[in-house]
Amino acid sequence: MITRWCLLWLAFPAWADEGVFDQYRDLMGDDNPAIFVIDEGEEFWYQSQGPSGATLEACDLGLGAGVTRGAYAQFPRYFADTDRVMDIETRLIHCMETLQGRDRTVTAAKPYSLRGDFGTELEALVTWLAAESEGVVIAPEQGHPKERAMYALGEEIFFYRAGPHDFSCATCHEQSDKRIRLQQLPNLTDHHDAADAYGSWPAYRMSQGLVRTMGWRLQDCFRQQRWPGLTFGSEVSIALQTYMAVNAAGGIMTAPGLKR
Amino acid sequence: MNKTEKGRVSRRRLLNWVALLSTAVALPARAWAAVTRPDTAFDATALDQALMALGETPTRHEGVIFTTPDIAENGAVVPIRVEVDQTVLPNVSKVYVLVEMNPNPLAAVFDIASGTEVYIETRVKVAQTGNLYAVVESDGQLFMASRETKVTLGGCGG
Amino acid sequence: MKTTLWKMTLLLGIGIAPTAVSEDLAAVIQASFSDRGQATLLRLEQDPLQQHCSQPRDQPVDDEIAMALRQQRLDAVVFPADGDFLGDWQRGATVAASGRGLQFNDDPSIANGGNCYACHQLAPSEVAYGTLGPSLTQYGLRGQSDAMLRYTWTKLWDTHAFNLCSHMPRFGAQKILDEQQLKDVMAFLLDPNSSVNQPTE
Amino acid sequence: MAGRIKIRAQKKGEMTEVKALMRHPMETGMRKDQAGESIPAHFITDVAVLHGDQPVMQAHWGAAVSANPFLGVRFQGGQAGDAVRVVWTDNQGGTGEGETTIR
Repeated sequence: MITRWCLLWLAFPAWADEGVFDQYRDLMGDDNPAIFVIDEGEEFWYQSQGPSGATLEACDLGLGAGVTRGAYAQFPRYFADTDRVMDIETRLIHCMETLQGRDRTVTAAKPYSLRGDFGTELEALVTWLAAESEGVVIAPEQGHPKERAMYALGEEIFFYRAGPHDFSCATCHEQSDKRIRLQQLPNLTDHHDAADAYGSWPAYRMSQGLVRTMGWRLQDCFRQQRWPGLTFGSEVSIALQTYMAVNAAGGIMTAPGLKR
Repeated sequence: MNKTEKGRVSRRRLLNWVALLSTAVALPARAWAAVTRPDTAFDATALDQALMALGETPTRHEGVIFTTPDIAENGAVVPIRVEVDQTVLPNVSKVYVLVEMNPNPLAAVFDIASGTEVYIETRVKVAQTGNLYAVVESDGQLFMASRETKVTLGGCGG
Repeated sequence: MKTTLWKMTLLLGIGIAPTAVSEDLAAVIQASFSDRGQATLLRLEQDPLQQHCSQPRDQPVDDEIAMALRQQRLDAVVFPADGDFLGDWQRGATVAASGRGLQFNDDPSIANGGNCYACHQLAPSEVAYGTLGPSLTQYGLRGQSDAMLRYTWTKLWDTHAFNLCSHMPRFGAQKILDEQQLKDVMAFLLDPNSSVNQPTE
Repeated sequence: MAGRIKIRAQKKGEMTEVKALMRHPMETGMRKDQAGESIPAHFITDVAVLHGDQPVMQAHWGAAVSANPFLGVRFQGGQAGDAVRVVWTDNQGGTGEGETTIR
């Protein structure tokens, strides 16, 4: 029996730990197709669009009009001009509306790619802006009472169990070193795990051939939680991003990542 | 570099690219004038059918060095590498990659210029757990290596 | 983490009272979602069990409430009408492997899966298993006594009867699986011929 | 969106190693979109790697090559500063081209 176990161990040493896909990832190398999407996003930023024929260059992402370097790493944050806490996706929709005169019912109608699509404008912009924060310390603003309220709300929602399966975010994401099937699960209540996970989105999803954003990741989590559809730019979406970003604060932005 | 400059660079890059493309459109046709696409093999829906379309049944040969992951995180993207040890298997002119369980097993064929190393890396779709084959043509004969790759199921949705 | 952060917030005197958030919580959640396919907003309304179990792991439910809840769950378990607990282990293996069902994009006319492998190791031949739950490989070694059958059935039907606030879904009580599927999963776990109970090699 | 290629060409001893990433959906024609409609087949059929004007590798691909394809090849010779090009055509008549110099 002991010999048998040893043989098993020799034959499949990687299966018992998190190195299960190391060989696969070594073969993949660091060639991440997200680099195309970064370029596309940059072009969208400088492209004149909408009734006003304006670019997004005057968009204030929190660090002043047109400042893109490091801006992603400080979202979600409070904006006085809208009197609300916004994630980067809703802020971009706001800029498209105010600067370019584009109707938000159109720009926000389909923020994320569906099956068979090959990327949306919003996905490209967010990917480029994340790349503009590569290597930057994650430092979401928490100075405004509304920002702190968003964190508190995010924490409540994180543990809220509902639906036919009784799932909450915490079901999969409040313990360390766990996996679902073979997929490692980050413990989002833990600083190091939260920093690694939050800092790696947006990410190129190999299974879909697309870059996906943090907003999309949340929508898809809720689908798998058997909840109804999460509304783009909703309180829950921004609150959970705030909860994750604050838990990740001090970590480094590495996005765009490369994921299963 | 401030943002406005960066934007200009980006637009200039785009223009360059468009100019390049227009001069290059004719290139592919010229480049593979000598090589016809093996349509019958590509259309085959079973492994033996595809191999038959390539000619004789390939012989296993240790000179074909085929690297695939034992277990793939995702069947949509499975990285593969084909190398040939030319000391034991010289004059390789073609490399075929086949995936046993795919609807059309033949995934790709590579024509290698003579007098160069055989080294190819790419990523293929693998529908389900099964064997992958690297078949090479050397002096008109076919040789191969095969490897099993397990394709795992994803997260919560199964 | 939650407690520490709250203490910090209260200490600094800049927080919003947690009760205020809680009162608004259900309304905020309702406003952030919309009906999609079979997944309607009704799913967001918590039953008492979900309400009491929406706490971090380090904040257990009050003992008295916990006892009452556990008893209530235990009393509500429905055992097989014909007294036969064991179905077909091979069909059970299929249920254990399928993760589909009840998502807004799932076709409700196709049977749900149990998605057991998402969290548990079962047949040693399946390497893609999760670790959120304990390994159930060789579960059949526990035998098929009446007590064992009833215990296992109850765990599948409503795990909270024994293990309050477990992360495992209530497969029977919430009608995720039907009676026959539950019997098949029982056989998958307990039948000596089942792939779960084969030696690891 | 199609057409783009990112290329690196690096001297490795006697050999030159070329790595290219192409922007392409590589649709098999067997998938359905969200509405249940078939997504038409759209994939790169022909790829060539050229050193100057000389093809060093030519390939025919099926739809089983992954989306946003990656290609790595090595060829004999090549000097720092030489041009390396990758070109492709797809089944819908689309083309792509990328160029770099050997480092």
